[in-house]
Amino acid sequence: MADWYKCPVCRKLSLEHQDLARHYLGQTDKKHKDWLKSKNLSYSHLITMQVTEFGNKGYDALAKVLEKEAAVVQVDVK
Amino acid sequence: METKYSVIGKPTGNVDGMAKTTGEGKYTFDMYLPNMLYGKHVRSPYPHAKIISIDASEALKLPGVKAVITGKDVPGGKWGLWRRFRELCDQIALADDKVRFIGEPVAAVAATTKDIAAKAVELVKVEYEILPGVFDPLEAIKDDAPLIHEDFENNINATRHIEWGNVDEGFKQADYVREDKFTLFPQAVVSMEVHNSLASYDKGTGKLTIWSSTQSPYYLQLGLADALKMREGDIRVIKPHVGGGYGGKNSTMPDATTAALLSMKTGRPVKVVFNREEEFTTTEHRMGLHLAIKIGLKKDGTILARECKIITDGGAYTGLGATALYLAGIFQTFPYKIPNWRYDAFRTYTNKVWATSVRGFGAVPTVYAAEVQLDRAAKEMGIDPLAIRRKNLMEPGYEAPGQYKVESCGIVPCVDKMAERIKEKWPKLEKDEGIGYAGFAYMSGGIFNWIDTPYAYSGARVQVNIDGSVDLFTQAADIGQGHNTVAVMICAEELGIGIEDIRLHPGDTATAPVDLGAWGSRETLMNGNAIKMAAGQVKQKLVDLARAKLGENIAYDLVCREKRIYLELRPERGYSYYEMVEAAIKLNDGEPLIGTGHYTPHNKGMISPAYGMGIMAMKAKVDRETGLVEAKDVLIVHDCGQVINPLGARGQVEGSVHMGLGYALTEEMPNDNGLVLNPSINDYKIIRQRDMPQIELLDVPTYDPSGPFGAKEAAEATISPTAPALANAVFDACGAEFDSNCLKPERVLKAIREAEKNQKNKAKAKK
Amino acid sequence: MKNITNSFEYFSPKTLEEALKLVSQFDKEGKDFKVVAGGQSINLVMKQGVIAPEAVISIKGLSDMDYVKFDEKAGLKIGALATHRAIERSSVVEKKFGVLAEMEHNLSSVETRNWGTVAGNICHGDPGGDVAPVLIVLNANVKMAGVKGERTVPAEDFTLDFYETALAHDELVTEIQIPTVPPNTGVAYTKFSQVVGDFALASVAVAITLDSKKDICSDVRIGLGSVAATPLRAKKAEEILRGKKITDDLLAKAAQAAMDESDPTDSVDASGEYKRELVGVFVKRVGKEALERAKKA
Amino acid sequence: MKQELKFKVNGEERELWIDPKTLLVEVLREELGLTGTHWSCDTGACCCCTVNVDGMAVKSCSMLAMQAYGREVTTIEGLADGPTLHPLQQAFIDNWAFQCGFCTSGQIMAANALLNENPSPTREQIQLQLDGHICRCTGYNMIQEAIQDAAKRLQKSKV
Repeated sequence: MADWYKCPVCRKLSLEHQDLARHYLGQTDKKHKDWLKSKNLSYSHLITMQVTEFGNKGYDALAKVLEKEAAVVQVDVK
Repeated sequence: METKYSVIGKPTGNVDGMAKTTGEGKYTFDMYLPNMLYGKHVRSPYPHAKIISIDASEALKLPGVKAVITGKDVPGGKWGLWRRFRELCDQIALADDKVRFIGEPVAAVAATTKDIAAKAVELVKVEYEILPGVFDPLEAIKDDAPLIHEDFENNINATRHIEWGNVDEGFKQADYVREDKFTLFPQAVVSMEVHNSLASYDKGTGKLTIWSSTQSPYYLQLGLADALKMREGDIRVIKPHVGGGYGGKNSTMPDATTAALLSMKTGRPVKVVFNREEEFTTTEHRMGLHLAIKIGLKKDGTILARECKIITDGGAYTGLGATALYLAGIFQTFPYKIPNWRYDAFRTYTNKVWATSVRGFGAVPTVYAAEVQLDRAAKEMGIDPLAIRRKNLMEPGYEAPGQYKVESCGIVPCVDKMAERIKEKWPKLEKDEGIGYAGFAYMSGGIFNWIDTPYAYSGARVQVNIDGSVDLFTQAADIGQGHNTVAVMICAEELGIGIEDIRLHPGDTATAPVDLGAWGSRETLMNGNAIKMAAGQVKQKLVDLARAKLGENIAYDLVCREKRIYLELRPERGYSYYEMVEAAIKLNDGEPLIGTGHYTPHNKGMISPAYGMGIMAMKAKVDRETGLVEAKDVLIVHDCGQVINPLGARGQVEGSVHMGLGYALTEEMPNDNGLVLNPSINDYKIIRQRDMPQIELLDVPTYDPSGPFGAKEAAEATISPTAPALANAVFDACGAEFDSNCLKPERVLKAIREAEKNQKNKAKAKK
Repeated sequence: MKNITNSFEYFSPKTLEEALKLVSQFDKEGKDFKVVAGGQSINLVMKQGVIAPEAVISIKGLSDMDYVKFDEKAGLKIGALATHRAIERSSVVEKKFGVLAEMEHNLSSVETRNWGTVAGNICHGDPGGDVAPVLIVLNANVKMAGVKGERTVPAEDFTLDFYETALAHDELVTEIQIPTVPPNTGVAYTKFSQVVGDFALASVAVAITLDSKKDICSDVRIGLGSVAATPLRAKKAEEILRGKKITDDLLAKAAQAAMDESDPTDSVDASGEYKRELVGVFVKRVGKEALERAKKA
Repeated sequence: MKQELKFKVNGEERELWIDPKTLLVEVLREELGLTGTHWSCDTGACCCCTVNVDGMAVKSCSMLAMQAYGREVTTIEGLADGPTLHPLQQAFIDNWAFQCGFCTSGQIMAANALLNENPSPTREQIQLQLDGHICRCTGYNMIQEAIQDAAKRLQKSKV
């Protein structure tokens, strides 16, 4: 059994918050965007950070939020 | 070199030579059918607008006009090449609700002459509601930017994140770290034959035949099936000779869909030919992008980490742009060992014509940045630019975690050969001359299956007739790269006969097995394997028969060579090929000998079964007063596995360098709010004969287990190093640094002055 | 592909008189017509739909006017129908007006030079045309004829504005006249373009005549192309050099003056500012070349 | 209003009635079915459509067909001698001087005009002759080699 983190908007599961953030910023639908807005985050700000600055700044910023917000799901990994 | 082959490896003239040098060979462009109509598009003058209404009544009144169609007449849905991800299938035959770039087709007419068609287009009245547009990727992702496609928030079309090793740790351990930013401009494809299609719909049977200038008959068949809501099998795509593709003819484009729709509506054959301006403004091109790149090295020049970020100007639709995004990252890492690597890529929609696969598919802009940065680092660290490359080269068996594994790999001997040759070739430089290097590698066909085909990636069928002649069927596409010659050579080698014994039937979906078409340097390896397998099946029958007749023990090997089938160790014992074919067919109850072959890569990672690679050196001269750069001389050392046709391989190298030099020196597509500013060959500058340097090509032969006879990619990769080698040569000559491609004289002059200023400031600082 | 979509009546007069008659008749009738020699520029403009004349008069068949003649006294005479290629390959041009042949080598393509005419080129009135700056420094005159008679204008006054020339609607250019190059004269020309055969970003022609001691510049003409609404004569730059011994410094001053005289605009390929710089660079380089040639002349 | 055009194409006298606005390339391709002459750039900038008019290399897209009246036009279809290829054609094949082949007719016809007046051109002379020709495939070097090869073959055949 392992702890997986669940995307607050869709069914995506990830083993790391940063990976979940990466998934999140790759989604282009309105639902994902609206949730970001509700958390006072800007899609464009996060992406601009991620793509114009070095490191994983955009992902890390979102990952921090997801650490609090993403549900933990126990999944049997084979 | 002594070779065990009798056909491959020998310089062989093009099998399409007669067709292409006498004017007898037909391109789609050359085809006219009786009773044919001419189709032409009504195009949007706005980059982003709602279509309120379309009134075709005046156009329809014009004598000779047979039909006008709009988005409402398109029976099918959206289509695209990323069929595995339906949301990325975003292309439409004719804009239905809104237009997304200047020149997007909103309606089309069919008329009895081209002049009437042109006049009719003027008479179609379209009412638009203009919407705000977005033209730069960094603008496109803003929260308040206008949305180009409803379901794509912040106009993000596709993203990629690839990371291996521990990048941050790598940078921490590095003795030297530098960061650079680039903006790379788009490059137009400019095939000499424009996009054009001729469609003929048979009302009686409900089946469609279309001749089209395409790189992939199969992709076109799929795209048309989606657009027209027809079964694939009811659409026959025939690819005549194609006047160039270079990546720009993979997508199903409006020439094909419109010709088909108009033919279905009128019941007459319809031809749609783009003019050159339409070609520049409404067909696909190489992506422009903003890029940030960071490298960390040890004192001795060993690369510890690299990080690269790109955001691309995708244009209004997807095409193969999402694939380009991926390859842009992957091929930037070649041919070097980069233990820690991070890549972020975002593709945005903008209100421009869209970006897709173009020769060097993805790799060209990112390789430019990486190779240019490497030279800046080398200079500051005081390491020779060739030595720093030598230090970091891949070796056979090298693996990039989770991404790719390189089997055959001749890059080390390539660089060593280069170092040796360069000393003899350019012992001394003249004033204002410099030498630049760049490494390169490329795939031998892609493994990714975004097209979502259930078929093998390539197929071939061989039929051997009673007289020993062979009919070879495949959908593999020769678009000028010379694959027809390669296909016939591989078939002849396998059967031990001559190329004159073979008649090739390429590019017809009704008669030949599926092949995914000409992109990603895939035909030699993938179609070559399919052909070898098909021919091999027939060969086996002949060998078995010969063995039985000779009464030999099964342990003895027989070979098919020079039209004989004989014991390898006792060549005098055997039969003629013709004799065996005749006997085999008679034994077969009179059925010709049929062999079928197919190829799909398995267990070869995520990218490609094999990689061609090498190194380029360029000598260039700079005019310090005007900024004019002259590419003087080029040296390339290339590992492309077993070369099938040395003539064809050289031809492809020369062509790649030519197109790469255009990217380096003269080609860009300046755009003003969605308007392409140089949509003609007068204004879009292509390198001419007197501007083209001589190229010396040296070969480092290897054998790749994945390829037919050990063959792999040749030459497409050589476009990628051309621009960075040139920029590095200019850097070597005068210290000028560039943050873009297209080193037009004005840009160069500015960079030279900048460099001179910096040198002065440094000198001052020292005092 | 683009073709000419608008139909027109086509006339192919056999003599100059016939041609002039047609021209004057159409002019009087107010008919929209166009005279075509090789048509290398005009056909393009018609394909683009910029002009759609009712009638086209092809003078390509006026073979009497297809000549390149030279004698010491009268100089070089280029008939209206002489092609670029005829100039490029004329031995007398090569010997006596080498700069003309040099200019032709880089003018568009052999195909254009084979069919297009020198006179047609200047009649198009393109400020980026290759021919005009060279004609200007060679002190050429353009002879024109109408039903009322003939007249001659200096090449430097022939182009009035973008695509506008001194040629009246009912006239035809009949001949380009270039006087024999004076002794001790050197002429040079450079077209700066990004790819060979392309239109110029800037072009510079310079003719320098030295005094009998080959020391002092007794006369000088500087012609510029692509850097203003018309081909230009840089008279202020010439003034700096005339009557002086030409040194690098002096040439640099002249180059600065020529830069000030030019008035280039931004285009897709380069800014006006950069084109102005090119004028400076090439007035120096071409001036130096012309000076060397004058010394050897 | 159609007008009569009489001219010689590949050795044959031709008479046809055309709209005088018709370009030579249109007459060749669409009226006479000589589709070996291609058409590519629309602005007279690529020389893909080059044919020989009275032996000269000329762009058939930049010339009114009526201007060919009474003249002799040779297209790529008129170059081979029956089934025997012209040395230029054979040399283009043997030297891999084309790839997609779309610009090839124009290249060969320009080279033909060159070799007719200069039987052994230097590389520079070839470049000068062919500078107007855009090829997106070959990078030109192999075209130049083919033309030099053809020149040698032609000279041999004359001896």
